[in-house]
Amino acid sequence: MAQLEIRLSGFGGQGLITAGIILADAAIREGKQAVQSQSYGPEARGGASKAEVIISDTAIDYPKVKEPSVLLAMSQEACDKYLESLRDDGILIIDSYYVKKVPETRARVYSLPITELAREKLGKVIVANIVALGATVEITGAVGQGTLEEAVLSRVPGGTEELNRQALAIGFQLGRKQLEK
Amino acid sequence: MAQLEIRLSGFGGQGLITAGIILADAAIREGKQAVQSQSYGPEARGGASKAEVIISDTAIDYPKVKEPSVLLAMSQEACDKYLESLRDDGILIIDSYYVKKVPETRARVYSLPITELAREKLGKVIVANIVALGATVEITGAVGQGTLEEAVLSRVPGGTEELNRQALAIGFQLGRKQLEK
Amino acid sequence: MGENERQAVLMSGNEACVEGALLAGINFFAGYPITPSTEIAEGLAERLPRHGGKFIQMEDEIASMAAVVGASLAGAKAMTATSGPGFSLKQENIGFAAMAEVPCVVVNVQRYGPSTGLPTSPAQGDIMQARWGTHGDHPMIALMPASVQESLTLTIEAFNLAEKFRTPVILLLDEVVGHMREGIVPPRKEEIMIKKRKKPTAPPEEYLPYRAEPDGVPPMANFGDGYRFHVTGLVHDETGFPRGRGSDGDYLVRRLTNKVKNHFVPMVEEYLTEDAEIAVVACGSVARSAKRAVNLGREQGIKVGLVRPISIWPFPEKAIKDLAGKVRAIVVPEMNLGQVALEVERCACGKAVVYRLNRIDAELITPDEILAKIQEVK
Amino acid sequence: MGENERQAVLMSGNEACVEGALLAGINFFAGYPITPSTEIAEGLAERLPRHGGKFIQMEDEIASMAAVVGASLAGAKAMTATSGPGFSLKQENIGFAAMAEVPCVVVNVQRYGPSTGLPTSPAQGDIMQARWGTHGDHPMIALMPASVQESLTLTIEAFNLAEKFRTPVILLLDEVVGHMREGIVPPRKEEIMIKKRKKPTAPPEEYLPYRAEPDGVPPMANFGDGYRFHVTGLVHDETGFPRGRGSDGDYLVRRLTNKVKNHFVPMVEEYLTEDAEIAVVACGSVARSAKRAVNLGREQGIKVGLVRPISIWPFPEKAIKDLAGKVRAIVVPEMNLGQVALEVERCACGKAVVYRLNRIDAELITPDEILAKIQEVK
Amino acid sequence: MGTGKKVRIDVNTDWCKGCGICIAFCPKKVFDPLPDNKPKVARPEDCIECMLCELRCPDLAINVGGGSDGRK
Amino acid sequence: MGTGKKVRIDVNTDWCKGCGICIAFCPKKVFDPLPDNKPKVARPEDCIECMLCELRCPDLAINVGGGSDGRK
Amino acid sequence: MAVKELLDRYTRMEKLPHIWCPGCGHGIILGSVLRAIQRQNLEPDKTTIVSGIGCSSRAPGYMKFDTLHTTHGRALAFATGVKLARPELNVIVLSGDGDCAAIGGNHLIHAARRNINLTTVVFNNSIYGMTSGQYSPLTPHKRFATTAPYGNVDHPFDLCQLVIAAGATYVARGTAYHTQMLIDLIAKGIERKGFSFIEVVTQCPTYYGRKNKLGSAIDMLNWQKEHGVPVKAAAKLPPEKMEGKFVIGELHCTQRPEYVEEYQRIIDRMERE
Amino acid sequence: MAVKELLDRYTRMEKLPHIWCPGCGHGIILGSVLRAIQRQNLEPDKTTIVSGIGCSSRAPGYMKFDTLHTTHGRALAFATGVKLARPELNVIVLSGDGDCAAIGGNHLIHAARRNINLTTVVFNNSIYGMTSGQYSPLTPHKRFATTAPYGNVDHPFDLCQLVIAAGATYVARGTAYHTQMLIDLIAKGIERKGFSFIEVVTQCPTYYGRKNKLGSAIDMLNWQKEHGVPVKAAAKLPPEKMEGKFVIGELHCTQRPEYVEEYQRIIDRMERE
Ligand SMILES: Cc1ncc(C[n+]2csc(CCOP(=O)(O)OP(=O)(O)O)c2C)c(N)n1
Ligand SMILES: Cc1ncc(C[n+]2csc(CCOP(=O)(O)OP(=O)(O)O)c2C)c(N)n1
Ligand code: SF4
Ligand code: SF4
Ligand code: SF4
Ligand code: SF4
Ligand code: SF4
Ligand code: SF4
Ligand SMILES: [Mg+2]
Ligand SMILES: [Mg+2]
Repeated sequence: MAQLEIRLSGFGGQGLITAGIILADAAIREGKQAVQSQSYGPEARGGASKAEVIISDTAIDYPKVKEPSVLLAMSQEACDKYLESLRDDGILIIDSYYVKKVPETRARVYSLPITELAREKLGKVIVANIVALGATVEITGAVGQGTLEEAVLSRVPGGTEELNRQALAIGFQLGRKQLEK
Repeated sequence: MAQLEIRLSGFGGQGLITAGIILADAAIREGKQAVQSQSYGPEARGGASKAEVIISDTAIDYPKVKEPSVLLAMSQEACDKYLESLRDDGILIIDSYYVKKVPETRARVYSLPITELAREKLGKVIVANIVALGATVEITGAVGQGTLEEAVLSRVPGGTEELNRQALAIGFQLGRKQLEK
Repeated sequence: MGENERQAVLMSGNEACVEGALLAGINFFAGYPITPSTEIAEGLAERLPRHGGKFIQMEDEIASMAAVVGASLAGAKAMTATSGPGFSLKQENIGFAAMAEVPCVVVNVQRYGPSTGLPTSPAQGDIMQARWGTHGDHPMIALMPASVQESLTLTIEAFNLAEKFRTPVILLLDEVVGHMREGIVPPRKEEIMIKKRKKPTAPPEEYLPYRAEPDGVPPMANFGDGYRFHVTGLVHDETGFPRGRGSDGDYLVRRLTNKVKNHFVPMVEEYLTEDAEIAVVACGSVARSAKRAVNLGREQGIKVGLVRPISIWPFPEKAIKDLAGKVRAIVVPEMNLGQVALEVERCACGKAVVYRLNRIDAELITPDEILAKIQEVK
Repeated sequence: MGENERQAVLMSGNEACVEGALLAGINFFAGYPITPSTEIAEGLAERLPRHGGKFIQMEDEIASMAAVVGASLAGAKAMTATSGPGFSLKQENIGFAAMAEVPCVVVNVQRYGPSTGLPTSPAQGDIMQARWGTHGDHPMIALMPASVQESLTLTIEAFNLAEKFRTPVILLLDEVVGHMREGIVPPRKEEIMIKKRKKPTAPPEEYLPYRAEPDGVPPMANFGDGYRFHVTGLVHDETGFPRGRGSDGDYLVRRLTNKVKNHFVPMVEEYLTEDAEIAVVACGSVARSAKRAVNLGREQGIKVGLVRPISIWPFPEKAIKDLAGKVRAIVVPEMNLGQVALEVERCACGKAVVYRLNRIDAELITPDEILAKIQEVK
Repeated sequence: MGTGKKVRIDVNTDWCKGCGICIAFCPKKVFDPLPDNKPKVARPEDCIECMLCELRCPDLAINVGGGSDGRK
Repeated sequence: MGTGKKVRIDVNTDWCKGCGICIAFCPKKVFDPLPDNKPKVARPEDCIECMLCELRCPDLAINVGGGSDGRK
Repeated sequence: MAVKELLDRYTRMEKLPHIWCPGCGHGIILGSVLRAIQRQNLEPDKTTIVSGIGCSSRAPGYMKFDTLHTTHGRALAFATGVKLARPELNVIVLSGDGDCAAIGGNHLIHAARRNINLTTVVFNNSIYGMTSGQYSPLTPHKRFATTAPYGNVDHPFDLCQLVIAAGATYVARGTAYHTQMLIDLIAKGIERKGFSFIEVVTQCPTYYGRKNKLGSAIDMLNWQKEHGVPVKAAAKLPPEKMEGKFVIGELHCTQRPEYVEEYQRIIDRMERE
Repeated sequence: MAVKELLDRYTRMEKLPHIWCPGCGHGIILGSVLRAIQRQNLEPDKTTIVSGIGCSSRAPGYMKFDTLHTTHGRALAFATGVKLARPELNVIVLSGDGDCAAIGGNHLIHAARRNINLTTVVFNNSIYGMTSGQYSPLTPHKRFATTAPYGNVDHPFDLCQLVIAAGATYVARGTAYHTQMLIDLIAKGIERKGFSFIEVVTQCPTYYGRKNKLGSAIDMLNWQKEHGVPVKAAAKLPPEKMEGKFVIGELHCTQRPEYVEEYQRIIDRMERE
């Protein structure tokens, strides 16, 4: 793998920056190079939110993601805003709960009921980011499932491990189903 | 006259800076060029005090006095410190009340009882600076008596005009006597 | 000034600054005492109320700078004065004034630094700070008078430039100029060109407080005039409101820089440079010694001239570049460890050799020293 | 750090700065929150008491800087962290630390300015301010990390340099480096060279607190160790006391400047410059883009190299002068309107043509832009 | 209590952020929460026009008693 | 009323600046002013060792009651 | 008056909705300030609102007057310049607890000492909201903040007492909950000549609330309701019953020469001379 | 103890005589501080004196301890660093009315709020002496100064009341005239744990005296004698009799947790964990 560039986007409060950190952490655990960065809005809260991760086998110089090959969009606004930058051969993963209008694109699109499942199966919208992460990793193979779980468990608040493990499992499953299609 | 450089020195509180300003003012009134400057001690009060005046018919560039042709010394310390800088063909005027030890010099020396006269004749040591100014001007011809008086009267606190006029007269007289010698 | 005779008057550089400010139409001063600038505050404390203006001694220099900006927004011609330590403290709000485009004059009577240094002694150590003291890219205009007369005229000019460019202007005196007294002829009111900030011609509904005209400067309404506009130190667009966009920053900060860079005419005194083979570049009081040294050099047959940046910022690049193309050597005497020299070296671009002459023992560099250097590089 | 495995850890530049400080032996931090530096204060608020150290949030940045100097005099390894507006406010007391020779580390995580600017956006607009922000001539050391790993190692280095030279050292992060996360391998305690200030060997009666040794640096006693010495921001002689003499100032300020100038070894990364015909000079996060551009250029057969000043102040004059003698063109990309370029132009001295590449729209300059410039000047 | 007559209460749902303050502190329980926690004017006839909801709405999103022709 | 015995009062004339405070506030009028306004210990026998002159001398120029062997 | 008219007359509607978090008390205070301005019938063209930096300090951006968003902590110093230069303007300063009591503390006490005719409203949410939750000089002892991970070591100011001691002539404390009282207090502050100071206890559910497990904005308003005791009631309560509570209402109201007028007197005297 | 011993033990005699003007009260206060230090038997090697900038702030230079002459107004902030970094040191701050109450006002109230164990002595001569006579925040209304040529428009702080309101646990006021009382007050300030503050009313004959025609240093001391009313006496006087006078003695003495100790408690807790 040369350099995998992933953008996780949505709105503030969805935990996308945490997701980005966990993803980069997992990559590091596998001995890869990784850079994670994020955008801060003018008020650093509310509004759009964006986390970016670059995973590579070699040193990463320029640390920003310009044309991601993977875009996760967890809000309509984010989807509309960032789709343009996605590579033509890229992968778009959208949360069908928020993104109703799937724009036209040459990328492969996976529309997943991420938030819906988090709510339905776990009763906690708050872990939608972990569900998304599981699905994304499953679909892209960015990192291994094991290291991702390690990274998740080391970064979530004490006492929420089980919840997050379940969220991750749901995510993996969601991804797998898509791949099987 | 090319450029006349005068240094008035003594200790803080003797009014030497005022004297310097008055002298420069008088020169200006005569249409000459003049620059007045002073040294501030680290605390701007107490200790040594020094005012310098350059009078010239043409523009004055470098505004500081390095080798004065006239040195007024109203304290022993000032005399000892600044004599060295006086030009060999210069004029040294000392207040005999404070400067007891007249150092050797090739300059012409005038030892005058400035403070003594101010105290004796006017009962006010505070106008010794004006007495000194009168004597200095009389001896050096730096400016005219009339303009000097104008300058003095325009710069002293209201109500002290007469006192200062008298002090000036005493100074003139003191100078004249010396010249007559 | 009252009287109208053309009789020269003896005053100090600091006093002349007060006179200049009054002639320029100052009506607000906020300050905090500090040697060797205090006489400016004291002079205005006495004079301003006689002219219907206001003087206030604030709790510190930060507050003084803030009050000046506030007063200017309310329509006043406002000034503050300080020295080294106070100048450091004012930097944040000087940056605000630059960003929000609030005209004002900041006098810094340079004293010996760093830190408390030698409070009553001269130096020219704040030249680079005048340009770069506040954070971020920003425009800066700074003027350095070399005489008492110029202290007066450049104070007026500082107000004019501030009003013209809607930006803080720094008057960079040094202690020598601030404290020495010379005879000067104050101009008559009617002889002075007074520049006032452009007022909006649009009605309030249409007023865009940060929409620049071709000269790069937006017209400025006063608070209280019915325009009800917003002023902020955040990056803002033409409406004056922040939108948090980098593109607004790009547009704004470039405009701020360019309005000065493209429209400010650098002020330089050239003396005997026409046929010069050696040049001295000097500012403020040191330029006086330099002029004397040049004269002495000429007497000795040395083809030497003087370039005196009167406006030190923006740096008179062109004048120095031209000079470097003409002379063999440039001597840069300064009462610091080499600040103007940095820019001279840059602009000389290898075309002329730059020699530094630095004195930091609290004494004005003498003509003899400069002459010696001229002879050395001859 | 606790664990000793060589497993890389993911952390941000700000977090790495915290780790570096702890490894360097910090035991005092005073600060005031400001984006984008706040995580450093937050990290140390949590970590310091666990190491027996002290964290205090002061009432403002001025007080933070003051407390840091006070703590250092009492023997602590002390640091503060801030961004643009706070950096402006700290300047007066940074100058005090330079003058009184008090070791300390000042972190400035640069954000978009001037003024409040764009608080969460990157820029490199405080480079000149880091050198010239305080009044008067003074020495200054400033380091600019380009990666999270370097944020850690240069924080340690900043403490070492501060202790070695008895002077404030500035760690000039930019928001990109401060906020991005990378995997880094924190060194083991025993792998790190820790420099401590020289202690006096003389007994208290003979101690001259400002008598420098041949390296220009005087040994430093702690308050409370029985030396009973005097510290002031006034010009002082070797005893530490002021005498109001210009000659003391001359000696002192030259010594302060020279101890750094003559003994500091500039830190520069050179990459593929050996045979280069074109060079890029870039710092901080921009240097990452530059490295990529250089690699891309090489792929296209362009002989291009990179010089990255790690210590931006004192400016690595020699490296740039040598470079200018070697290459035809120098490209200087910066997230400002041209600050490093000024020094590069000066040092190039006309020998190489200097091209500026400036971006101030709050985005990191991309490798493509730099490559395009390289191709343009090729 | 209330006036019996329906008071006009306008909620600007574009501005409302669903904090629930109006709902919680209405003395007459005039509002019911919608799924997004924004208020539904459920019992306008109970409103006593105490204005508390309007005064306490952090988003200036509630208007009680009609426009400028309101009685207050 | 004084101890009758002469109290040793030392004035450091090098430090004394002649402010006259000691002279003015000595309850026993022990000092007389010299021409330069510095104090002359004129009536040491009247001294009651109240120490006020020592405490109030702004120049730390007065020592009452001998050196460290003093009784205070 | 209904909010619609208030919005029309005094706000920059195109800037709304504001940036504040759901349930943030700053919006309630903003509404109260506008209502007080309306109550006092201030001429909008002659009214200037000045703030520093912080979530609270964003308020002026929404208000249709001349508005000045300055540097952190310095609002009162800027406002002093505005007022002195143009005394006919009504100048209102909006500030946060950090802005006003931390970095801006000196300007606060000096403005109070001068008794300059400004009205200052402090949005006291006991935290630095804008920078995401550090303790402020008004964060209670032992409470948590990002920079007080082990509980706050500092003790807070009683800011009203401080400002009274500094010389302010009108000092009051309100809460976001007691909105009607708050409007009265601000209105009176505007009415009074001299330095008027109104501290408003308010909620930051996002940082202060979350860090200290204080529940929702509603819970925090309820806390204000239960812990804010009106002056008169407080006077009757024994000290132990006031433990942990705070007094609200008008705390201080007196008269002293106002700064700008005093200065004007000098100008007038000069003119007569 | 006789002054000779005091000088030997606690002063840098080679620096004396000091730079202050004849009759300047700063010397009296310096003597009183030294005597209080002696009374409390502070270990000289463990005592640090910190000052800002001003005539008064020159005092530490004459004192044989670790001495720190900082920037204008910032002494308390530097001292906070010294004390926190090395709590076993006795830290005494000497400051002027300008240094402490003008530019340094914020550090003063925050140090008081934290109740950090420092002793602060303010040399209040009602003027900026060092810079030759501008008004300070403690210059009385209508008095003259170089920047108040028409009489001071400002009203002064009651600095002791301000510091009490800010949270100091020991606050007292003395004068240069009442030297014995002054030594007692400073000694007690040192003894007390927490933030101790002693304002000393003193004379600057050179600027404040001259500008306001108050006569010699002796006249000014007499004024202090006649206008400084001890706390107990003041309590008995009707308000009209206190007009123009000021209270001297111990004004406030209470107990609250001290900052450095509180912080140490956290460190100790961490270690136990
Ligand atoms: C000089 C300076 N220091 C620090 C900051 C960062 N800063 C911005 S807002 C703020 C605190 C705001 O707290 P507060 O005033 O209580 O307002 P709130 O956000 O809580 O309403 C700080 C520290 C700054 N902008 N400028
Ligand atoms: C930042 C800064 N501002 C101003 C000054 C100038 N300054 C030095 S001392 C002083 C005032 C001193 O007054 P005070 O503290 O009352 O001491 P005093 O001289 O009266 O004893 C001032 C304004 C300075 N040194 N630094
Ligand atoms: S109080 Fe306002 S913002 Fe909150 S839920 Fe009700 S209408 Fe919406
Ligand atoms: S006005 Fe009062 S009663 Fe009516 S809805 Fe609002 S809060 Fe309820
Ligand atoms: S000790 Fe008392 S009585 Fe004796 S000389 Fe001094 S003041 Fe007078
Ligand atoms: S009090 Fe001290 S300084 Fe003053 S006259 Fe007496 S001995 Fe001299
Ligand atoms: S962070 Fe706190 S203060 Fe800021 S807007 Fe959100 S709730 Fe309000
Ligand atoms: S100027 Fe005033 S305060 Fe300063 S030493 Fe002289 S008398 Fe004392
Ligand atoms: Mg707050
Ligand atoms: Mg004073």
